[in-house]
Amino acid sequence: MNGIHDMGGMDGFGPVMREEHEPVFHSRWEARLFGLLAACRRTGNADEFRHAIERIPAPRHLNSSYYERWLDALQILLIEKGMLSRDELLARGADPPIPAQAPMRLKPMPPRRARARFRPGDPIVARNLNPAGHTRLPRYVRGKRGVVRRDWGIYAFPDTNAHGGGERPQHVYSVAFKARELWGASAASRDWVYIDLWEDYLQAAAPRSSASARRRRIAAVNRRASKR
Amino acid sequence: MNGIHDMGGMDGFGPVMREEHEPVFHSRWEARLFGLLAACRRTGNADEFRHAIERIPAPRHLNSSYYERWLDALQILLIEKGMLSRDELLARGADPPIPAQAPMRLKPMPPRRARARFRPGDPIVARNLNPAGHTRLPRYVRGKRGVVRRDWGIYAFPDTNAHGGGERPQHVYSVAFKARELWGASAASRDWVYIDLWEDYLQAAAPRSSASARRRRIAAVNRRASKR
Amino acid sequence: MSANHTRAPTGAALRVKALEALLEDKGMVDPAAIDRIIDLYENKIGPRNGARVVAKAWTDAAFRKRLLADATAAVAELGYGGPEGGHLVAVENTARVHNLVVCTLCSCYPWPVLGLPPMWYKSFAYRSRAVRDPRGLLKEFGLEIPERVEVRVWDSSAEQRYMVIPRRPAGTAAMSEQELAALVTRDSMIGTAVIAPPSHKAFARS
Amino acid sequence: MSANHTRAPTGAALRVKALEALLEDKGMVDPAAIDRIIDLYENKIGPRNGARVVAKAWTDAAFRKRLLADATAAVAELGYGGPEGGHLVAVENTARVHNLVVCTLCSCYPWPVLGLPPMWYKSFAYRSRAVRDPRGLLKEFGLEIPERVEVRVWDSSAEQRYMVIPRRPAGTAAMSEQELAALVTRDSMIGTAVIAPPSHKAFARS
Repeated sequence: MNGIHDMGGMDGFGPVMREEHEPVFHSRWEARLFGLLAACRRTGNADEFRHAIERIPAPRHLNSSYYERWLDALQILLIEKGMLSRDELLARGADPPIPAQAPMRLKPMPPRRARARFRPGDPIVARNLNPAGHTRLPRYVRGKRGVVRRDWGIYAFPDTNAHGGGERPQHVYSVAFKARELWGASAASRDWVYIDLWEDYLQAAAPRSSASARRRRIAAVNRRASKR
Repeated sequence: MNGIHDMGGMDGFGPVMREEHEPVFHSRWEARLFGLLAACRRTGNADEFRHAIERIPAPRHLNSSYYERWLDALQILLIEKGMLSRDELLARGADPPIPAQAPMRLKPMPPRRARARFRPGDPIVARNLNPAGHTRLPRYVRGKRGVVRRDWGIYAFPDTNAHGGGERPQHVYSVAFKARELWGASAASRDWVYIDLWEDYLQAAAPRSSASARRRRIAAVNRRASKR
Repeated sequence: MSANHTRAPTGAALRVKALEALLEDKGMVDPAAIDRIIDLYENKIGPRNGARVVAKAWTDAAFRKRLLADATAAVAELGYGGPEGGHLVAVENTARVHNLVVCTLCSCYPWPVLGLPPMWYKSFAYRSRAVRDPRGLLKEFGLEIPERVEVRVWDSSAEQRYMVIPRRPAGTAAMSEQELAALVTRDSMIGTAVIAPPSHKAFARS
Repeated sequence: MSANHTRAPTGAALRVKALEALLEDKGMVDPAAIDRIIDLYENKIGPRNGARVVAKAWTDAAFRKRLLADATAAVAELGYGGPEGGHLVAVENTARVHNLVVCTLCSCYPWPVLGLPPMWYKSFAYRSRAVRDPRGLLKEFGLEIPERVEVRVWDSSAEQRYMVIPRRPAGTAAMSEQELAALVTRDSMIGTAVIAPPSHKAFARS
């Protein structure tokens, strides 16, 4: 989902506020909650948990601290999995949120073949996927051209694993994007963003040579247009 | 700026809530504020006002109603233009927000020539611009291919006009984007989004024929890759 | 649930009161001018204006043509104009195209013909979803658009303000322009509703 | 200003208490297990682990090589591992490349070597800006990256957890591994700081 959690590249959050001599936990409830979640592992996998955080309604999401979001997500999952009822939580004052969307269920998907489709050096384009459910393909790389740098091996696919659709294990690659490809000409010319992307997020791109030929064609069209 | 106001295509806000027999204003303060803003025209142009709304810190922005955002923006502008001081507002309980970023000042930009660079039917690509200031080029069309449908004539350019950079008047076009170009294969095949874009937001695209040739080349690369 | 109601309205009421008092003290606003503006939008400008435009377009082919060519000039013939109406555009629903209006970046809306927008039009939910999933959104409004019909979403990003000319329902051949205007709903001019034939008038409310 | 403090902590404290009581009643958690986990992250796991890794990499070329090839295995030699550390990756700053770690989608962080992340790492401001304007962001941290140096931002979107091996400062040739470890700051292993030479130790805090 294109939730507020997918905030790479956004403005409007002001400066980064730092704290000197910051404690590990800022209050005992943070520590208890952290421990609670680690000790109570029956609430689902990490993808389900992340997706529950994503489904906190955006206004509440932005007005919650990190551990408040954990608290909301844990309650969402406990209710949805039938381990605690909303009424029980309300009765005790635990204030469970109403998620912005219900959990999506997927039929188990076939596994990807184990053979890597891409190799280091391959030019790729991140697909323009906008799934309704969980994904680890952020908006800021979609449709953008990058280069595969490393093959990290085979991992469960978050887009299915968060929705009962199975692990659909597949290769994850370290993919490098030029900052200018992501953000346009105002970005620093030397900078890169490296991000880890599952094979299903990628498609092969035409090799560089033909891309630059395309750019030359577009430049020619632009020159013609500006002569009008 | 890539603010939270630029929400086209996002998830996480839940269902659309409607109200039967909705009044024009839900309370007198909304009416007073609406009238106040219309009657007090010395606070700047519409682009400055919109940008002030965008600069409300994102968490506060999402937890404010429509007219609360107007109230915040009006106070931001009154303070920044030296018409009222923050202290005066605080003393009266008007609770002015601290903007997420200071107003940006641009040097006056040269006007664009009046001649239209594009014509109806021209294929274009919306530029991948990520300006720090105000823009009316939403994220969801950046880098996407569309077609110019109509030339609406010449208008002031928001990206300069919001920042004291002058009107830099230029053509605005109605540009049509296929839903699938914007959102990928999961979008309905017949649907389009029409959006009005200033000339500075657009660049000429290579004609369709060469784009489909490019797609064929990419498909060939994909086929070769999948044979590995 | 709605983000529009999370902050106590009394807080905002006090803040506006404080601000108005300060601006009045400095002579920057005239309370009487505020009263006049409120009266205008509460009592004079609203979707009935647009309904009259639509009914005239249905019954007067020459007007319809002028409306589609230059809506600002055409609605001025009926006496409509003013803020947010300087560059009106009328888009027509047909058997093949359904139009839907949104403003993803703020809440632009054609005030002179539709009045001030309803809360839902200004809501984050509507603004975020209309451009990406218009069909899913319209289903929530009770409107299923057949697959063969093109959905055309208009994102009001510049000065153009859009109004939809809905399709004239069947069984209205004998009706007067005034009777027709009574059928036209606000939502049908935004594109989140169609107009039911008069026998099903109960469904055409709001 | 910070969004992290807008809701009253007492509210959250009550909510957590209620939740813990409910889960205990149902036998779903063991309070003693919670105590043990808290103790682990408050007292045993933290950036001193990472500092030891860095100091060893600076002084032991074979270890540095193993660390860059497979950081999970290399830090296990020092006894480090556990949750969020199954797929560690060490990236090395050089004269030509400055690395910066972020997780834009949540707040992934290499717990076994750096402990739990600081608030700012989890803040919306850091997550949103690191990928788009790393140089502007680093300036706010007091770090100006020369134009000729490549900034390489690592967005932790999958299972890989990144730690930065900062550059060893000048004037440290005579220092022991333990002395070197004392120079290494948490922020230098995220990439928001560099390590000042020992004479400027005052600047190397936090």
